[in-house]
Amino acid sequence: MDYAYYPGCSLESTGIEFHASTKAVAKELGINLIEIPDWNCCGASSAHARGHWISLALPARNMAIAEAAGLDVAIPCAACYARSKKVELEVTESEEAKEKIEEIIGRPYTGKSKARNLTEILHNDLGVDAIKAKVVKPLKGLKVLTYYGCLMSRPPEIACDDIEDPIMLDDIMTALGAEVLQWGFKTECCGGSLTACRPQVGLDMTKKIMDAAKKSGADCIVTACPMCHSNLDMRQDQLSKKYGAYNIPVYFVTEMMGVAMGMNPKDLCINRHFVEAESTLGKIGKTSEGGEA
Amino acid sequence: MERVGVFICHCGSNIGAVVDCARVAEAVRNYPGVAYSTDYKYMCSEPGQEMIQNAIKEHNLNRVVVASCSPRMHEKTFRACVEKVGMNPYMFEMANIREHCSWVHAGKNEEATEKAIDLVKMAVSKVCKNEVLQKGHAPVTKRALVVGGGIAGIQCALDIANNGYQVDILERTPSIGGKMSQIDKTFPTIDCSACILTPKMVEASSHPNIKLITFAELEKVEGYVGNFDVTIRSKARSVDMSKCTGCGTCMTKCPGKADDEFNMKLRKRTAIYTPFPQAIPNKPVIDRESCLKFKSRKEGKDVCGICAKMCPAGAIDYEQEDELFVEKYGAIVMATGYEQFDHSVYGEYGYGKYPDVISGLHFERLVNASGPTQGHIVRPSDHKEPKTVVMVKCVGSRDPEHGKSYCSRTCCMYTAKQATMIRDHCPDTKVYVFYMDVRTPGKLYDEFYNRTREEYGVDYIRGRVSKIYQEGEQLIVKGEDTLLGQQVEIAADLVILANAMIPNPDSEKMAQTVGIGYDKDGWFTESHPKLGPVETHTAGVFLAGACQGPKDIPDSVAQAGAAAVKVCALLSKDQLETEPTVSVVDTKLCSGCGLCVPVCPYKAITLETIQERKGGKTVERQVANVNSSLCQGCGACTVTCRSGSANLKHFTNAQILAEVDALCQTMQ
Amino acid sequence: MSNNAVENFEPKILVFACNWCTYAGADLAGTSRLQYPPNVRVLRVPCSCRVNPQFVLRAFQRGIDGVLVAGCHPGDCHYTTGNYYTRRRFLLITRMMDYMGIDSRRFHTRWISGAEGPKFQQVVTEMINEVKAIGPNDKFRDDAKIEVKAVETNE
Amino acid sequence: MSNIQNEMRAVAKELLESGKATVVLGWEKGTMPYDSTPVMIRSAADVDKLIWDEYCLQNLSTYLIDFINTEDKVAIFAKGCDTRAYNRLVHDRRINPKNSIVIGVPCSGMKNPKVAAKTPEGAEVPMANACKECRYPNPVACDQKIGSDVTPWCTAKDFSDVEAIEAMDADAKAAFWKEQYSKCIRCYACRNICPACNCTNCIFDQSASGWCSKDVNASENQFYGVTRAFHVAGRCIECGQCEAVCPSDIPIMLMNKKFIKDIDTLFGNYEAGLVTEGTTPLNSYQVADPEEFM
Amino acid sequence: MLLNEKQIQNEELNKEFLRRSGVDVSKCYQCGKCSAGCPVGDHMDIPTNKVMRLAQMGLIEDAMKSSAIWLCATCSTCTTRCPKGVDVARVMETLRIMAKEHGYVAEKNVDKFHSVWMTIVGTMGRMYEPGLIVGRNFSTGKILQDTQYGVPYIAKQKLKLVPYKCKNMDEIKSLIAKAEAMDREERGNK
Repeated sequence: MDYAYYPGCSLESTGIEFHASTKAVAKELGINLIEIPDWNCCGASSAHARGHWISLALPARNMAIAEAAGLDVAIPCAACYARSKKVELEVTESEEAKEKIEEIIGRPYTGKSKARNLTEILHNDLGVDAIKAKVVKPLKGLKVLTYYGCLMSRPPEIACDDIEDPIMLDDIMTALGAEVLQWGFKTECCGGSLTACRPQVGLDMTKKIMDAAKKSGADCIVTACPMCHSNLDMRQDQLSKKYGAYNIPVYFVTEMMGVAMGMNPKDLCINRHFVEAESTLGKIGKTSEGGEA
Repeated sequence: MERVGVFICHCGSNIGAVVDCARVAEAVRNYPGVAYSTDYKYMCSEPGQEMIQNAIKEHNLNRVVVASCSPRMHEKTFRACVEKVGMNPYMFEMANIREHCSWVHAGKNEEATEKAIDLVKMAVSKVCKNEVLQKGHAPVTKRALVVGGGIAGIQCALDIANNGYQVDILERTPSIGGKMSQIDKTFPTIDCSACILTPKMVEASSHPNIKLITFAELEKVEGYVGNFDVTIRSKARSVDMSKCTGCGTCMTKCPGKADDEFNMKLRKRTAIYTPFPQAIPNKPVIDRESCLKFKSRKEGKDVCGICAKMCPAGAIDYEQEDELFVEKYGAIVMATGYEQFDHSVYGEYGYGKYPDVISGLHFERLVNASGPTQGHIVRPSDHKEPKTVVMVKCVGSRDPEHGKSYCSRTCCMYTAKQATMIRDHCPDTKVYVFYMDVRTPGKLYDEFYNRTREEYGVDYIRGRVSKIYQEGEQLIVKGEDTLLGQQVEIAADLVILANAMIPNPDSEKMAQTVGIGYDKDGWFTESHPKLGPVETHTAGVFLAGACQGPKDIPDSVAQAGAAAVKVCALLSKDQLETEPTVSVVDTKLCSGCGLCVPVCPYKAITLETIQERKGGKTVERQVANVNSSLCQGCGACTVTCRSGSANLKHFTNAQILAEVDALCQTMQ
Repeated sequence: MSNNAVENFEPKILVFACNWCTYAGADLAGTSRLQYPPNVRVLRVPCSCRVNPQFVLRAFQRGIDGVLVAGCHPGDCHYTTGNYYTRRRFLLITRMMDYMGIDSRRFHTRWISGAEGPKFQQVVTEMINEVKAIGPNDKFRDDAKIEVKAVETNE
Repeated sequence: MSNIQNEMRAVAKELLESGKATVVLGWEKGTMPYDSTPVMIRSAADVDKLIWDEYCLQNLSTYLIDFINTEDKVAIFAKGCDTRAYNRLVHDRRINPKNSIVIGVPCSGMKNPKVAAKTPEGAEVPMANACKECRYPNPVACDQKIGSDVTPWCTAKDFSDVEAIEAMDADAKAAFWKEQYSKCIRCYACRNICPACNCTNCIFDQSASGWCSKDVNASENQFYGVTRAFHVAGRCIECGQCEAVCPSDIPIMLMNKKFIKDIDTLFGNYEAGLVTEGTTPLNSYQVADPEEFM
Repeated sequence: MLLNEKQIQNEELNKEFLRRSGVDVSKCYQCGKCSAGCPVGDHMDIPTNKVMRLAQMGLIEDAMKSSAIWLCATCSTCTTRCPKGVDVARVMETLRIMAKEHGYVAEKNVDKFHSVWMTIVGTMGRMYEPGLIVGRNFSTGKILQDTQYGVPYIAKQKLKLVPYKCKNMDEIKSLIAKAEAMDREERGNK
């Protein structure tokens, strides 16, 4: 299984764990990720606030490079996925848009090369059974909440899963042996894009989600979006200072897969989280009676 | 030899002020076929009509053209006029020189006069090719079929029966009663639904003119107004109705269990069952899907049979099969009602997965004294009394993206009713209603709504709910109070959705079976939205109740009465007149290709085999045949027919071509 | 001189109107006294599906300047489905007329309901003005008759 | 070819001898090298008359109309287009499938004898126009088949000739058609050969009906041309026999193909003559058909 | 001011808005479901349905002045759940772009954030200051306009000390220039 790989800017910095764990897990599962040479920022967060064509042109270049190589693009980051998918749909649906975009980027891009969310590849292309087959250390006893955020589930034309009740992460986590709890915040926006400029607004949005997580009694949250991850993970100390302790580790789904496949947490960069994330892994395999605090 | 009389009407100054009527009369005087031509102030007046009648006699006219107003106005008048002096009414044509000429060309007298001359020439050319046509007659079967045994069907049948006509009620389920039997109370009077419905059910079942055909389906409808042949499938009841006394013993020990549809699956029922205690006929049926005996038979075994052992009358008959039979009717009333919209399409409301998010009809069963909770309002999940109830209106209604674009008309009122009932039953329970608009156009409806807020203290919040999710034992309802401009979240114990009314899932198929129209949502369409609300485009088929569109009980009952009157008017006739302006096939020309058959909206065309002599021997071949009672005269078949063998009487190819030629000749 | 002829040209336009919608719409235009040029002649048919394309061809052969076929809006047909067949037939015939070189402005199909008196007025007015601008129809015409007319004009 | 010819004779012999067929319709050699004309064989002794060569252009299915009321059991040889014609005729109930046996013959394209007659000796006679665009050289349905299937040389309909006319301006179009139809002598050969023109009584034979005049002039001829094209619209099986037999070389298929093209684009791709029941584009409709008449 | 006068004043803006958004705002029937589900709803100066209402009434200037359009996180919950199929998020986005161009920026910080982001992408080809740290700077240092973004944040070894710069910067710069030109062009004509 060969895919062009577009990590995107976040995975080189704040989402480094996602990058590391994706690469490790892909290797183990026989997914060959070929990083797009000299890729550029997809413009997520800002380009669409500036103009229609700029928001399409930036991701189009990466997609065009992949298309020249004849590969679909695996994109772990939900924001990059949404932006890349948008341009793919735009050129497939409108000949006029295709021509304009090709003119702007100076490369052919016909939409033949598809933008694929990494989670979708894991869930649909590879399949839950194939993942299950690689599990050596089932995540028994771990109560997890799956969190998809907005960019994986909306708008509907972009979504690769059910828009109101997505299940891909649930399926994968169940396959890993974890207990998936249900809550109402799977697709609620965490405000990640607002933390930078309107911190209080972002913080409030994060708080709602973390409050619900706390109430649910889950051990941790599992996500597939680096923006959500950095937001939920990093801002917990701020929340804790203001509103009392939270301390709920937030993992990338690939980190969890790596752990279940018996990899060293450090190789997956689990030691680089803001909320201490290694000790929670200690609950794995223990019966929940002792674990309940 | 055509002898056409032409009469140009001034219509006072309506025509005369613009069109030079005398000139028109003069211009066509020598036109081929014209034997007499004149003009007069008011052709439709008594002296005007006498003038026509006298001219027919004096000048031995055999065709008449009146140039005056629209034929939609006075065609009937003049047809009757010429008929009085023995002329066939179809030997008459009209030229419209008022609506289509003088009124729209004011001040252009010259051109308008020229145009009037053209129009008269066209009419003369046509009338020269008119043929004598006779209205047809068809006998009437003096019996009606009402399809659907809900309140609309029952009321309609009673009204027809009380007028002295036989009527059958065809009901798909084991009992008549319909949705009204599931409802606990009716708005705005809060009287008990069963208490007002049950007497009607009993009356229908005991009426000498009414026959109930329950647990049966409409299979096929053939024939035409006054003479329908309806094939009915009587489903295997597994109970011999003639032997069963309705004692109910059979149901006491039945081990087969199934979801109780009548109680919205809030509890189980036995496999041999009557839908509800007051069912009529109060004789059970065996649900073969859940019956242990029938299930075991599929596996080659044959177990149980307890009900047969219990039955003192020996009425249980496991070997019964569906039966098809054909009945004759003169009229059909469709009263097939509605279904409730399934809210599980809404992911944001939990895809129907939350047990404590229920529909309005669920609530009716919950609050009903003979319902699964003996009338105690409790949550389905844990049977606790809810302390906070949120009601959401317009679920599936007014939602073109995810549901239906229309307003379901009844929800505003039943939501208000249910809110007051909750407050009555559980005075400590807080009730919130999310709404977009409150629509209460009915007698005492708005007063009731206001009481709901003012006296019962129900909080109405204007805004649609965006999301409902489970948090612990409660449901969090996220909405917006658009009047405040603020988001609101309510932790509810029970959420009641006011689901839309939708047509029966097979309404489209049923409409096709009966041959009536239906709209994009599947509701049956009336013949005219204002002036033909209970008729359909198919003569002899009428509509009653919610099968035509969302309706509450009083509206359904009113429409049922209206449909009954139409039925009685039809059945009161011994014979029906049929229009002679129908299609006819010239079998000599017809090749029998059958292309015309599918285009007929009335299924009036069939291929039939005829015998003819050819080359000294008798051969058989197929030709198209138009049933003139079914044909409504649209002419679709005539254009499909390459050889011109299908023709429409009174609008024949030759007539239309003559008009075209007449118009074009004037251009030379 | 020929320019002059076109300027003074008063075309004749034949309207096939279905009894239930367009004919009623034209009646409504009348009762509402909505004025339009007197160049149209309405021929009543029960339904637009009664209009055989051969009628239209015949009119052009005989020298009509324009033809309008008009009926109920799809979905509103008095006979439920008639105008759906009209639509199919005349989508094709419109294109065939164009293919044969008959100016597409001379032949139209329109849906005009019984309530659309103003639309009837508007449609026929526009059509008359268009046909006036392009002059008399000389395509598809029966040659013999054109010649007769030519002789007349020469005189 | 000769292999097929041998097979033809063998099959015909077997059918006639066994009594499975009382008549076999095929082609025989005429006087000129380019004459391969229909032949009706009733005796096994005559099967050697049957030939198969590149001039077996004429469709035999239409002859079955004459047998609809006979006791005969008729076997016919049918090329791809002929089987579509056969289906058309069964669809129109003009022939009786129960008393006919269709022996499918894969075809590599035929030549038009009319063209051959005008071609100087020694020069290559081109493939018939309709055959050049044929997408169904193999029988679409038959009771038995001889020979082996050939690979179709066309996969999509070719409308370039129609598009060329469409691209002309109105005057040029009118002039073109007027010129073409001025040549028409109203011999009705196109109608008589057409498997879709199968009415027992054609309106053009009913002069009293008022539909048409007997006048032969460009206007009446065009009325005939458009009307006939409309009558076969959605039913034409593209055999091109109308054009092939036209003594005046009027490009009749340009009319038929115009309707085919518009039907495809407006109502969805339609292939006539593939089935023997159900509706055709002009006696059916979709509520969602294109709406241009608002 | 009279409503009709105000609408006349807004006529050109309204035309521009309708053209650029491509959204039929007349379909909105003010049910409020967009506002109800908005995760930022609490913080907006006017709720989403009022933005829709302003757009519907052609009062584009008022809509552009709101902070709501800047707080919108583009999560598209509104669009997804709209019963009338109105692309509410697109309305917000169009208003945001127009507000910037017409000089109405109610949320300067949000705007600056986008500007800085675009500047970095325009120079480096990639984001090299994660938005996360920018945010930190806002909340702690609040020195917005400065070149503070360049300060590398090395905690948890999550950042590269030396930022990556795309090799083919000429291509990216030309791409951005062309795209921006096209956006400008669309603004001006049609």
